[in-house]
Amino acid sequence: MRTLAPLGRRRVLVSRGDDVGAYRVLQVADPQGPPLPAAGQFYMLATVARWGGGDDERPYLPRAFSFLSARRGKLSFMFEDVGPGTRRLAELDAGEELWLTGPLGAGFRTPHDGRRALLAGGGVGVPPLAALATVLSSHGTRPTAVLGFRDEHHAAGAVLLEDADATVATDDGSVGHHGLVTELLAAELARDAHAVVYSCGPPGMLEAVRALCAEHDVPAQLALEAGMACGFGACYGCVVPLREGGYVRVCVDGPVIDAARLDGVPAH
Amino acid sequence: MRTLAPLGRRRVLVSRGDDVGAYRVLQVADPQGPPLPAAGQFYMLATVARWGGGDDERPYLPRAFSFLSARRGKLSFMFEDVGPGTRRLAELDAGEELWLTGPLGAGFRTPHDGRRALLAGGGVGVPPLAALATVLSSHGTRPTAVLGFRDEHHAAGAVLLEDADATVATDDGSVGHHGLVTELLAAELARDAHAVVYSCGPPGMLEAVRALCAEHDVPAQLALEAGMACGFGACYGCVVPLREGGYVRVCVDGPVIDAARLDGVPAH
Amino acid sequence: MIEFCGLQLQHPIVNGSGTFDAIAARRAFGDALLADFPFSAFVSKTITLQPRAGNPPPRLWEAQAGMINSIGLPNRGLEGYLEYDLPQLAQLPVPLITNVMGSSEDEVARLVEAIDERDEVAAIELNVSCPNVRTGLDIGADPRSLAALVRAVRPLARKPLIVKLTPNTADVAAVAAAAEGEGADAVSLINTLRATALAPSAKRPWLGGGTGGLSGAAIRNVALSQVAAVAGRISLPIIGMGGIASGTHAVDLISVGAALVAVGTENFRDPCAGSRIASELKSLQIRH
Amino acid sequence: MIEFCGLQLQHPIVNGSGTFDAIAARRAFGDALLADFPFSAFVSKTITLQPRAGNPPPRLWEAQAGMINSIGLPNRGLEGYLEYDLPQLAQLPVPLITNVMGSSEDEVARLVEAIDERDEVAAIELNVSCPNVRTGLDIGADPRSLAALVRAVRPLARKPLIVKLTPNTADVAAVAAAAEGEGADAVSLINTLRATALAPSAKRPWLGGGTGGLSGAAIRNVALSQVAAVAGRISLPIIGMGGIASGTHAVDLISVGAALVAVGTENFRDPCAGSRIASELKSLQIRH
Ligand SMILES: Cc1cc2nc3c(=O)[nH]c(=O)nc-3n(C[C@H](O)[C@H](O)[C@H](O)COP(=O)(O)OP(=O)(O)OC[C@H]3O[C@@H](n4cnc5c(N)ncnc54)[C@H](O)[C@@H]3O)c2cc1C
Ligand SMILES: Cc1cc2nc3c(=O)[nH]c(=O)nc-3n(C[C@H](O)[C@H](O)[C@H](O)COP(=O)(O)OP(=O)(O)OC[C@H]3O[C@@H](n4cnc5c(N)ncnc54)[C@H](O)[C@@H]3O)c2cc1C
Ligand SMILES: Cc1cc2nc3c(=O)[nH]c(=O)nc-3n(C[C@H](O)[C@H](O)[C@H](O)COP(=O)(O)O)c2cc1C
Ligand SMILES: Cc1cc2nc3c(=O)[nH]c(=O)nc-3n(C[C@H](O)[C@H](O)[C@H](O)COP(=O)(O)O)c2cc1C
Ligand code: FES
Ligand code: FES
Repeated sequence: MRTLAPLGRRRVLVSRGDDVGAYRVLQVADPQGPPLPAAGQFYMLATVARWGGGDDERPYLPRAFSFLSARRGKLSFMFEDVGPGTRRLAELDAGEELWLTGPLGAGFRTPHDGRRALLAGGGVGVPPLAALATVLSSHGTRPTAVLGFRDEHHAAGAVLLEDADATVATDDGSVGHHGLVTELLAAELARDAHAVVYSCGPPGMLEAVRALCAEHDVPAQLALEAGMACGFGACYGCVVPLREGGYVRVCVDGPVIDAARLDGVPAH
Repeated sequence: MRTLAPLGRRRVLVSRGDDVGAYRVLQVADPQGPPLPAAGQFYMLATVARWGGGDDERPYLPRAFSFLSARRGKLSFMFEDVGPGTRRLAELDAGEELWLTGPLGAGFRTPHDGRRALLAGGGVGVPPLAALATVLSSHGTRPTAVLGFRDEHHAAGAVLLEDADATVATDDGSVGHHGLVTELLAAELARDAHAVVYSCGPPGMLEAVRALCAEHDVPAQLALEAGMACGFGACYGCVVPLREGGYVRVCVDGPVIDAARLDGVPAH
Repeated sequence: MIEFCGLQLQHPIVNGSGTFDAIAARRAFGDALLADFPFSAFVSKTITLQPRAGNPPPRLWEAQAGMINSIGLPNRGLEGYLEYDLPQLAQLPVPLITNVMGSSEDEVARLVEAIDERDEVAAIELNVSCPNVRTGLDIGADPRSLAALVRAVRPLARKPLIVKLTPNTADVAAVAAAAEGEGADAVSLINTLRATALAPSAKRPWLGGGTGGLSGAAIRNVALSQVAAVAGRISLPIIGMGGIASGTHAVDLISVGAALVAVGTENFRDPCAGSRIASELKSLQIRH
Repeated sequence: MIEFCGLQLQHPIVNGSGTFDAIAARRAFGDALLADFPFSAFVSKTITLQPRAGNPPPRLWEAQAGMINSIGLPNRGLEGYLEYDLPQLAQLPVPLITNVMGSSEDEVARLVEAIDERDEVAAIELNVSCPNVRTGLDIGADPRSLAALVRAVRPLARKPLIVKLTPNTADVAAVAAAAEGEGADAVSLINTLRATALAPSAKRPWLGGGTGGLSGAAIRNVALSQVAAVAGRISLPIIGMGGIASGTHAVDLISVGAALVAVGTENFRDPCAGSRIASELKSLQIRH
């Protein structure tokens, strides 16, 4: 699923910024963008003012973010401060400006042949799953989701998955299931394996999901991450190795990739 | 006149920021600095957060600023936004942090042999003259000053020269004398040439002051500017050519230089 | 319209090889890309005789005001290029320059001959930042080995031949003079500066390819210096590049001797950097 | 304590030649400088046989995450150095390394001989980023001319001889190997990258000296790459430098093979960068 992006980057206004647990959620007005980006697509973001001058004089390149929701000309994004780019973005508030390019890449394909959608993810992997849940719910089936977080503070991010029935696991047991999200996913698959799994999360989690699905012979679509410079296929920087040999660019051939095409999810 | 600087840069807090006409005045708390920097000395400043990432990814190096006043552990500085460094500094408000090194360089020497002090300057040349006026007033003689500015908005900066009797000239005649500060200075010298002139201002003005004083055979001390990387003699970048040949470093041998040592004030 | 090696171009801004994939960009942006193409000529990624998968990831490192890449020249190889890429690139509204690289004279000759035959291609750019298997140095690092290469392949091309110099040399002007002496029609520079990055905590190389090349703002003043040095030595037209991100930067490069200006890394920050810089340049040139 | 060419040093952080003037810094900071000297050894500015006034201003340009300088090696000349500077530098609490440069073998020989005689000096650093009058290239750009120079002057020095390589070369490792082959005791790198800046509106060179050298953060990953290349080729100790501004950067350079790390441009931003980096380095090394 791929919605075309308007050519080039555009200057957009942040319309609000909220803290949700450990995460920052930004809403931006994108009147020139397409109304319906496909769930799993992403945008490249950079601030207009002061992009640079952070840790070690970075950031320099724009950063990739999946959209969380797209409604009435407003996009929202969710992220955690993990480095100079996300730190700068996390400072933003209503009225400040961003450079935005997108929607980019190929999103999720919705289930066919009667399989139910199982969403599995966690951390900053929530946005593409939330966007997918919105699509599925609007088609009449509210999906089931299993989400993993580090702790209660992070698990607060689960509320952003509005359109799914979500069960939460935390590493420290401070809320929900004490353990891994794959344990919840395994339970769901044990209950009914006629499913297609949609997943986004940190590489270790994605790899565990991939391995579990492979074991149960359940198809899975993984929304991958990779270091990116451009987001539109220009730099060939964002590749992952395929099972069949060679590489694909996550930004144009993904970020959503069929798990069956991978031997494993690379650590970065 | 040279007050030693504590070794190294120190982290200081901005205690207030005010707009005065076209200028920004910052007050910083400098409890570890010497209480009495010499008028005409300067400090190297950089912000702790986000020094970099401005126009063309600058600023990178710290910037030199003469102090305007030094009282009870508080320093004040005055500047105009002319590029990425001053732009970043102009954004600062109370509570933000600076890296500060200084006081650096050699300041003004006060008059001897009964000459009266005549202060001539303008624009961001006000600070060292203001600091000198404070010293002279505390010694019992409130000096005379002539100040040139572009227009009324800039001429508002004249109030910062609290401890002198100042006459103002503007380029556009919007306030004070319509014309050059050297015209006011020539009038003062015509009235009484047994004087020593202290000057700081843009290179063109300094050069005009130098030439006028040379013509009237009046000694002058010029507070020069030069592009600086370090401010403490390390880089050899900030030189001006001497009449006798060779160069001196403005940061350690100046910024105050006897006009007699120069053939002219370089344009940058 | 400006003229460059017989090509008529709308403006002086082209792309740096390997920094814009017009085929992928069309997948992302659709045919709007053709209607508003950012460059006045399109330079292809480097094509080699055999297909290459490129280096293992990670391939990118963000540096101070720049980036380091270790992409490893992935491409479909000559045949794949002619069959899959060329028909699509031929649809672009601007002249096409094909960039080629080989690890021996013979390889380069075969590439140049095959590309020269194709009407879709307006000019050939020869990437000589490729290590000489014997010395380990870039072929383009040494005036004599570059001269030998250009001498060997020059007669094989009727189309304009542009030599893309390597900056990792002691005397780029001498290398440019060697290219001129053997009949090159133009030179382009600078390519990326050799650079290394280490993984943040483990102290091993971050890039899958080991070392990489630095590009972007950080190298702008090095580019200015090398372009000026080459322009002072040869009279061929020069495509200047390295850290160009604005019309002002383009004016600077042109003022030291570049005929065309190529935009590389800035495309990643702004997909329409080419058209933006062309229009900034135009208004600066009108003002003066 | 660490050992470097027979010198006992408190920590591995020294200064880059020409980036810290201990005499001027003492005028600014007083004797506190001696009590808390930032470096474990002090490297002098480059000394030439004759006094030099240096280049006309402007001498500085602020670049992207770095700066370009065109200082032009102002110094009092050998005699002035011995007479005026050396007695003051001898008061520093750390070993003194004197950096020298000459435009001919004979000049270098006279400098090395005279410096070698002085007990105040612990080691000699030879700056070979000086243009060869015949070729215009840096003497240190070519392995053979460097080998000849080191061969000629090596016997004249009983003190450790450090060769400061130029980065403006195709193959810095080959040049380092030439220095090793002729008996140098250590090499240091990288010096600044050749770069040019244009005056903001007038399109002529900004720097009074025409071109200059790029230093600071922008060159850090180039330094990492060159130091790694040299360390892979020779077994002499290496003083690594280029854009070092933190303990992490120092760890990186050490991990690719530097024995000592020199701080240059960062001294301008933080006069005590040397001690800060030394202590950051220490805590990083303890943690691992
Ligand atoms: C398609 C896609 C969608 C994404 N969606 C989201 C999202 O919705 N929400 C979200 O929070 N994140 C998302 N990300 C991840 C996000 O893009 C990164 O977290 C962001 O780029 C980090 O930038 P930073 O500057 O904050 O940190 P950086 O320091 O740039 O990145 C952190 C990681 O990059 C590596 N790194 C460190 N230094 C460097 C360097 N100098 N150069 C290169 N790599 C380095 C290290 O592995 C480090 O852990 C997405 C990524 C992709 C590709
Ligand atoms: C001793 C001393 C005392 C000073 N006191 C004061 C004071 O009290 N108040 C005050 O406002 N200012 C003062 N200055 C001047 C102040 O330091 C400069 O205005 C400041 O450095 C400008 O920095 P910027 O980043 O804002 O602008 P920049 O762009 O760095 O500087 C503006 C000027 O520098 C040149 N320039 C432009 N680009 C570059 C570049 N890339 N590299 C190098 N030069 C460039 C141009 O000539 C330009 O006009 C003083 C300077 C000195 C030396
Ligand atoms: C990701 C990337 C890939 C590149 N690939 C090629 C290539 O295939 N062939 C080539 O000749 N140059 C290649 N280059 C070099 C650029 O064409 C250009 O010379 C260099 O990046 C300097 O320009 P810039 O600073 O504007 O990016 C590449 C550069 C980058 C950043
Ligand atoms: C202002 C300045 C002056 C320098 N002078 C000399 C010099 O006299 N001799 C020398 O060998 N290197 C000189 N260098 C080079 C530095 O010693 C160092 O090699 C280079 O700056 C890279 O390190 P950095 O990025 O930490 O500055 C100078 C560098 C600068 C910035
Ligand atoms: S991020 Fe540039 S090709 Fe994918
Ligand atoms: S500013 Fe560095 S020597 Fe004066």
